[in-house]
Amino acid sequence: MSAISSNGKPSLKAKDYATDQDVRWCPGCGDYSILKQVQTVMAQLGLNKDEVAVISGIGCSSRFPYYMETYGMHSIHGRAPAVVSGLKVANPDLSIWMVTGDGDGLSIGGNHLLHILRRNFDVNILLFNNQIYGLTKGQYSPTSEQQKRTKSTPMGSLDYPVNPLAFALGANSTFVARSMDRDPKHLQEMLKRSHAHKGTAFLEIYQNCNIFNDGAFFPFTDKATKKVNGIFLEHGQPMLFGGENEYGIKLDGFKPVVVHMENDGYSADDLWVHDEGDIFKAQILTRFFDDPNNKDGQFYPRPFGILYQTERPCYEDLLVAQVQEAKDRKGDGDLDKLLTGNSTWEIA
Amino acid sequence: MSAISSNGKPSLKAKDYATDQDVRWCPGCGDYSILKQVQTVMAQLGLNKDEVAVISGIGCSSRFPYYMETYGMHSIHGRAPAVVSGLKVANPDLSIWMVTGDGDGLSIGGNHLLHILRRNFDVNILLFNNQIYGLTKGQYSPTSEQQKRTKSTPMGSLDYPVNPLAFALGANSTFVARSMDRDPKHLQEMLKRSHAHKGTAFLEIYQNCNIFNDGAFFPFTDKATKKVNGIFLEHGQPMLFGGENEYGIKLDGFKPVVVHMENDGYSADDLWVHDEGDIFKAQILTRFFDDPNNKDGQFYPRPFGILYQTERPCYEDLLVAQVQEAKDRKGDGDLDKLLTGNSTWEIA
Amino acid sequence: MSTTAKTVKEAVTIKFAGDSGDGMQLTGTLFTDNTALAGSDLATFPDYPAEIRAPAGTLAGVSGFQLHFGSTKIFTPGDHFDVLVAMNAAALKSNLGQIKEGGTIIANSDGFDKRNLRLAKYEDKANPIEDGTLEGYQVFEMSVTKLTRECLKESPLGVKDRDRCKNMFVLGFLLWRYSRDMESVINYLTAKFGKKPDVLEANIKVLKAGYHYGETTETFTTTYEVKAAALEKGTYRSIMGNQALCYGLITAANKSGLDLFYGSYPITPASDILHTFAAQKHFSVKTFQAEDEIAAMCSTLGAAYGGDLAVTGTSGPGLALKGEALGLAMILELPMVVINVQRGGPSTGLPTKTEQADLLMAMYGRNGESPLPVIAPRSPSDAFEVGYEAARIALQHMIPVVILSDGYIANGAEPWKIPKAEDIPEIEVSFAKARETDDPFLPYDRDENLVRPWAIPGTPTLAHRIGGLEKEDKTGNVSYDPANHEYMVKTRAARVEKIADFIPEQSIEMGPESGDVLVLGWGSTFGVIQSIVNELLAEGKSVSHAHVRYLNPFPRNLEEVLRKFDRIVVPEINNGQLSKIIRDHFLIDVIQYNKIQGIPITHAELKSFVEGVI
Amino acid sequence: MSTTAKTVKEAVTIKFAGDSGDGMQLTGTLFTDNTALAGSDLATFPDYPAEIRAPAGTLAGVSGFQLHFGSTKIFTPGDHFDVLVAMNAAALKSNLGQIKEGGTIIANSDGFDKRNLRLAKYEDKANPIEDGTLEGYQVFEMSVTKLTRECLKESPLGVKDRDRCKNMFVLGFLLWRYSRDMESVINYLTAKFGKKPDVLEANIKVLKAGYHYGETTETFTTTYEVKAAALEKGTYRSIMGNQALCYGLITAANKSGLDLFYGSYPITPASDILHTFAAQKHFSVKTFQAEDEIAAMCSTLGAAYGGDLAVTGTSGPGLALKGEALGLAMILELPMVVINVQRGGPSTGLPTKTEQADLLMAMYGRNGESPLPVIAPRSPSDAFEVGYEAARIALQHMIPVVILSDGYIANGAEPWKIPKAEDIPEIEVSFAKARETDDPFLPYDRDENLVRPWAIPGTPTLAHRIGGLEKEDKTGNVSYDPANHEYMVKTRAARVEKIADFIPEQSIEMGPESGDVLVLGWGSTFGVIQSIVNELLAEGKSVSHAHVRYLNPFPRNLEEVLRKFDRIVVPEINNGQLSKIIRDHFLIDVIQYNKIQGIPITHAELKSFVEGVI
Ligand SMILES: Cc1ncc(C[n+]2csc(CCOP(=O)(O)OP(=O)(O)O)c2C)c(N)n1
Ligand SMILES: Cc1ncc(C[n+]2csc(CCOP(=O)(O)OP(=O)(O)O)c2C)c(N)n1
Ligand code: SF4
Ligand code: SF4
Ligand SMILES: [Mg+2]
Ligand SMILES: [Mg+2]
Repeated sequence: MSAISSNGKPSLKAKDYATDQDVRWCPGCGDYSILKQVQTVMAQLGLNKDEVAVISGIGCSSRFPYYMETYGMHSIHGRAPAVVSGLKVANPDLSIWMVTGDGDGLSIGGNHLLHILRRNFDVNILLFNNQIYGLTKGQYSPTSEQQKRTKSTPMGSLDYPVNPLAFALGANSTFVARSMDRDPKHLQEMLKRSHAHKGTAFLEIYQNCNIFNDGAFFPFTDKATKKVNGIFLEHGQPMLFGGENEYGIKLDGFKPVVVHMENDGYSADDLWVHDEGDIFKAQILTRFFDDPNNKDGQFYPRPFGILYQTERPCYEDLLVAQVQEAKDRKGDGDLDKLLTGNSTWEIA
Repeated sequence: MSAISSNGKPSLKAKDYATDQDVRWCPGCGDYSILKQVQTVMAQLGLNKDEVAVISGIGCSSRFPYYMETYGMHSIHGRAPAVVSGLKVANPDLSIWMVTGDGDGLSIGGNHLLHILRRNFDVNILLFNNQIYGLTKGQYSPTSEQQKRTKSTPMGSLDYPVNPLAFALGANSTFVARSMDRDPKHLQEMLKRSHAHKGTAFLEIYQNCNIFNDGAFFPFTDKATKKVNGIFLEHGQPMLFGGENEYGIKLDGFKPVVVHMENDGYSADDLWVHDEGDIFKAQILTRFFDDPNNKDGQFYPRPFGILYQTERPCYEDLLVAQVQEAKDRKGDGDLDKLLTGNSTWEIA
Repeated sequence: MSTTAKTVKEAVTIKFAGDSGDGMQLTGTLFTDNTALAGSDLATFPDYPAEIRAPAGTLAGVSGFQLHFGSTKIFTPGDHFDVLVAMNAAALKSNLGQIKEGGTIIANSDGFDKRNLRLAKYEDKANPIEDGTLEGYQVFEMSVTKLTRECLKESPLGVKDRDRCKNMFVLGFLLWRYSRDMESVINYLTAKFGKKPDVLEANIKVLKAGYHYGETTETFTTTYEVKAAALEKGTYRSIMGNQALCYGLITAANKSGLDLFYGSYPITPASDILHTFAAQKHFSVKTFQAEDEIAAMCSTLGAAYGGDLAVTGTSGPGLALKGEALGLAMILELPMVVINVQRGGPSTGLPTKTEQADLLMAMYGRNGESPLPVIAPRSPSDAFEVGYEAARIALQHMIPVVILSDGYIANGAEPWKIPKAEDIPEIEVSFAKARETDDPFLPYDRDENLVRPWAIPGTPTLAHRIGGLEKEDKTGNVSYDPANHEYMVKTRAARVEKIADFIPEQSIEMGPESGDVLVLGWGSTFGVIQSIVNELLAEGKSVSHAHVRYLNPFPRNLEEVLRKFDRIVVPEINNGQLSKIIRDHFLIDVIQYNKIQGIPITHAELKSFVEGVI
Repeated sequence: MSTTAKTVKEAVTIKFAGDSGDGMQLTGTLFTDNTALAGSDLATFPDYPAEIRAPAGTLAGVSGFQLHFGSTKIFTPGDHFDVLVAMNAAALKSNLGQIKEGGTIIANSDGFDKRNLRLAKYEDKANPIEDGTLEGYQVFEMSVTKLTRECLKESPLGVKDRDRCKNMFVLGFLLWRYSRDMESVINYLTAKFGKKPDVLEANIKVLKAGYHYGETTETFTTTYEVKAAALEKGTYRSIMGNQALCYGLITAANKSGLDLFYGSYPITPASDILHTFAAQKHFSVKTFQAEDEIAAMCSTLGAAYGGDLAVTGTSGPGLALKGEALGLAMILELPMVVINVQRGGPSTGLPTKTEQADLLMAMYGRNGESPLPVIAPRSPSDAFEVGYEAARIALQHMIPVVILSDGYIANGAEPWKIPKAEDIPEIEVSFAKARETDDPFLPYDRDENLVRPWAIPGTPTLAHRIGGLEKEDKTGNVSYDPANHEYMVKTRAARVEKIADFIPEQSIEMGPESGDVLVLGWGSTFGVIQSIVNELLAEGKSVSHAHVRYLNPFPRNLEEVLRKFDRIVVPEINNGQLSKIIRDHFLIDVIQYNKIQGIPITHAELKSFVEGVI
């Protein structure tokens, strides 16, 4: 990706990545912030608009490509991962950003998500999780909490929710992270890390749907409460949180325990040190709010940042190598040879 | 389920669960053994044939219902979980056994599997994993090892495989177990445990496809090697394996370590004690053969048995309760009231 | 008492248009209810913006509600408006084209400030109210926002809440203008805001303010009255298409003594069916929001196997996804109902617009020879009968039945003469019973109507297996026998044909039994065809109207009916799909009238087309 | 030198039948190659058991290979056999019905022991060879197994491996019987077993034993000869349908300078297409085994967007699943090829059997107005041209093209005159180029053929967005404008119609240009129609044959061609699908001949039907 845009002009600004189309999200929708951060980050990274493709499914979130002055496709519901797979095979040099929602990606599209994650195509997946179906006007989604009352569940939803990051780990994802619409700095950071990751980067973004599920993530975005409700993970750093890092998390065996540093008399050395490379500890992080063993409803902060990351070859690279290997072995395909085959006869 | 069959005859024998249809699997196929164990277990449990439904998708494995003298449906590829969901809602008292394959369940059917697991319908899912597409004559499957040469991958497969049990845990499954066709006793035990579990029981069964993938599980079934290559988990028991339990597994923090009890001078008390209720240790078990951190290729035995189990309300029970609640609140539906609604007018 | 003159009108069309936030849908609905109480016949049509909440004040954000009412029979929501209520500039701009010459415009002048004009894309913010754009129309400007604030200045409510009341001002004014009383509205408000006295009081206050504004302001010299229509005696209500469909199906479940299972995945414009069913659990209605349409279809056939009246619903893209599973349902010969509320296609197309372009997919969109019955409602209230009919056919013939509704019917509303539950016939359903004998149960042993038994899992002695592979006659065992396959394919086709013995013959809705021109329609074009044929007949033209509810199989006498006319006009909101089927079946050529604009066919355009054909 | 008499025959049909394990497919193929070398024309048809490996000796386990060869033109694999090779009782039983009167049966008596008779369900194990069942046939018993073991008693191979050679005995015998030499077979064996000298030697030994068994055994008094057919000069090979399709597409990719992407999910009978492509990576062929058909379709349109010659392939149930995504591909106006190898339906149906019942689904199986070009090969070798043709149309018109093959073509083989690569025309493809100007790129700005530019991501200055919502003409921006929608729907239909200007006119394959009866076919019925029309013409009947390759759009002159005949017979392996389309398009009635048995139409049955119509 060159830092110079195609038409030879110098590097671009965020607004250069915006199209002339009116943005059609509800005023106040969290999608606006995400759009802005993506455009900002692309400018910072100096991505060439012509070498970027934004691919989405269907949903409010999936309107995203229309607002990005890059190549893009607003495909069909849940199928973006499959479209991306074919596009990446045809065109491995593209920087592909896939945008999906909690319904698009985890309801109808769950299978394709599973398979793109394990195949590890080099793309960035942004899953806008607003815990609701926005575009269809407010039915519960696979990430909605149980008992949620929506248009389709007036007496409360019955389905136990999908845990997107636990699902991604179970699907052998090589990059699992979480951020939110209301924290531009952190979101930008995560977008950059996703881009830097070679492989499928799975980034869940908490996004407020102020029309059908307003305040779903209030505890993590509200000035007053966010500091104690969220913990921002940093590789190699002890797990501290709270306004002045007054809280910490230590591990008793496999059990995470929240401690008050001062009152309980702990020092940073006693704490769990975050390791992006540890898949088993990552599993614990994904279940801070969803641990079947946490019967007594122990409180844990919501983890933001990169829960897990590892390296694994990308599908498209392996395929390219295989095609090359075939050519090295057999030489470039010779049509006459192919059509003739091994056993022929003459009619004279 | 009464131990007396509908027509008042005394309990049934295994063969009473067999139909008059010729079994059409290849001679030597592992499916035969599984069929036999299922029939045997149903007889032992005294299941009433008329209250059992066996539902499958498409594949060699999915031919299963034709051979069971119970209710059954050979549905379409990958969709059995959805058929089961509707059937269970309509008919909650049925004992439903779902049969699927590694392609049926994890390739085309992965999404439905994810959703039935989280919804936790009370059904038993048997996934016959032969790491190949049998019925279509030998293409690699989502569980095939990378680099596998098959008809569709003459130069070796590129996809990093799905780890069925890790996937199930990521999907919030309430019961995750593994067994194999060649160990009738253990398989019967696991089938009984699956039946006993209230909720969706996910049982992966290693199954030999002697035509297209013969010997895939040889190390775990061969007399000479199975003892050291497999470990049979028992709740509350230390993790011992090997012919005379000469090996054990202990945990250094999150790292499982295989030790030789005698040579390394360990006693059972030093070992990891299996706890079916511990989801985080279960995660480690699912990755004994698939741990991204196990760079140095440390050997671990393959776990068989129940890796994880927990209790959670079943979807159909919650639904039944909700319907009842609605009736309690509003009384049984009154058509005239419904049709009339709240605002009417008279034309005289 | 007012000094204004009162004019009696036969029919009036009013369009309420404003910003999504202006509450025009509610205003329209309340005025409609009031109109119905006054005994008029009527038809309505809401048009929502495609976006959830397009930016306030923009053209994309305009929300509209159209009402056509009169003392004569009303067939459609009307092509053009006598009155346009425009709450802001965008509302005016996007509706101006449809106002009748000399029509009335009631404009909220507060919605025409610089900002609104810019958002409505009025060049250099010229105000159409002032710059002569509206010449030839009768324009009433009211400063609705200001007047509302004014009359609420003592209210304890905040500004936002106060402004929310402004639609009541307009409503009050219109009630006065059409010589109505405010009772029905006040009742509604009281029921809704009983617990919020401040809000209730404010709304009523503004409502009355609007009413009296009419009475007292000298500017308005005339009021109007539309007398009651000669409607059939009885108790009426207003009903929407999706709602009627649900009620028809719940009635069928109730009349057949079955639980109703509804497995669906949300999709516009079918989602409200899920919402409606979900609120009726006390009728033993079980709703299942599936992970996708394929799961919806499969859970539905699973529930059908389990003995429920199983129903699934979707729109075009969803039906495309259901194709494979629907083929399984067909070969399993299980009873279920598949609703497709058509929308603009192809692909994602125009989700919020109406179309009739899924007929061929419903007929042929499955692999192999896979015929299914297809029926279509013709209006919102007709959807009640069609829902019931579909269930009846499904249950009595052990077959999946496809209902083709569309966005226009789904969201449209019309008065409905409420039937008495006791007058609706029971639907006979008998599950196969446990047997004494020990010889094998034959799941595909058919009765004289080629219907196989419905044997529910759990029934003693009936254990059997079914599946998607070709099955042997009677036993249902897998069979590769060539002759058996042909027999089963022909039998499955014959099963569908057989249904023709159990449906009414095709009737002529209006006009002579034979003559020059027959206008042949299906689905939501019913209203507009009725209205033009009605007029043409009044003008002494030889034209008739037949409307096909049963699209597969056709009524036995359909060909006969068609052959009695010289020319057959088939108006469709597609590129000619029923036309294809008619030509194929009867080798009768038809004259197509196709409109593919995501909107209903208008009275004017269809009338002039048919006039051209006569 | 042998003393046996030699009879010359014009044409012979041989059926090789045995247990799946008996290697009949190989035996048949090797005899076929040898036959081809001898210059005969020929057609073959394998029929595999539905199960992977049904139990040995059972009826379900019988595997067959049918060969029809002659010195005249051969159109089909033949209805009935002159010779049946039956390796066991089951093989005899399941083929007995198709042997010609007085036909020859070569039976391996070792395959008729008690066990085999029981498995073949011969009542109380009566041996048909002895109980007179075979009266009227010429039966040759040979103890193939014993003879094979006998001649290998010195071989170092194990019993199992020795017995594997027994098919060579039969092959050798037949080569002698039809006056052939063994060279081609020996070459094959040498190439295959070169590294396993023991196996090689054993096979050759047994082959020769069989050959000499014929020469020396007195029982066999006659040998036969079939002279070379008058085939067009050239180099020939034998080719199967799936293989030919792949080669046609690889040729198109090569001639258009594009990489070929094949995204597919395995399904019978299409899987071999994936297998064939996967082995040709050195032609820049990239295969992607997707998780399901929807992913296969979507990855294919993704690759098309990315600039590859994108292809996907499946069978009926898979095409049903692809419907929604194919609709997206259609509205995106991207070039790709969608192969549907039809099999017996509906639902899972008869996976290993052939049928033509997906035509209507290919035409109409998508939501909304969503027309696509559809073309069909008529024989295994014709699939080469059709593959190339589909790619040409897709690339030159920026449109997804559907190919309808079937199981009969897919697995059938026939001689093919190998074309020279240099004689095959290039396919012009030009991606949109980077522009100097700054004004917006117009992705839906069409040329005179209504074709939009193919702008590949990565190309400077062409960044643009596409999607499934209705799009504005030229800009491709989302548009809800009513008139635009109608314009785009009509334009997409016109795009398909336009293709008719770029395909050959409909020709008459055989018979006069006008007359009493035209037999109109499509797809795999070509051979049988040719053969009966050929005979009927020889008998002086007025009958012709036209075969439709381009099913949508039809060739411009098709109607004209049809109107020149009094009666039109349409034979189809379905319930009458092309018939529907013909009636709809031309209001011309047709006489349907429908066979829906999962097997090809036979010469005899079609001939007598057409005779009845003349
Ligand atoms: C095949 C198909 N099924 C259903 C729909 C209707 N639909 C559109 S978006 C959507 C879900 C949107 O939820 P989510 O993915 O969370 O996106 P959000 O709108 O919340 O951003 C649904 C059900 C569709 N467009 N296509
Ligand atoms: C929609 C659809 N796609 C593809 C197929 C073809 N097909 C049948 S079974 C199968 C996979 C079988 O693999 P698995 O599920 O592992 O079962 P196994 O045969 O190995 O027991 C496939 C691809 C089908 N029947 N239907
Ligand atoms: S509905 Fe919710 S998610 Fe959709 S645009 Fe509006 S606020 Fe955003
Ligand atoms: S192909 Fe494999 S899995 Fe299928 S029946 Fe044969 S041995 Fe079993
Ligand atoms: Mg959402
Ligand atoms: Mg398998």
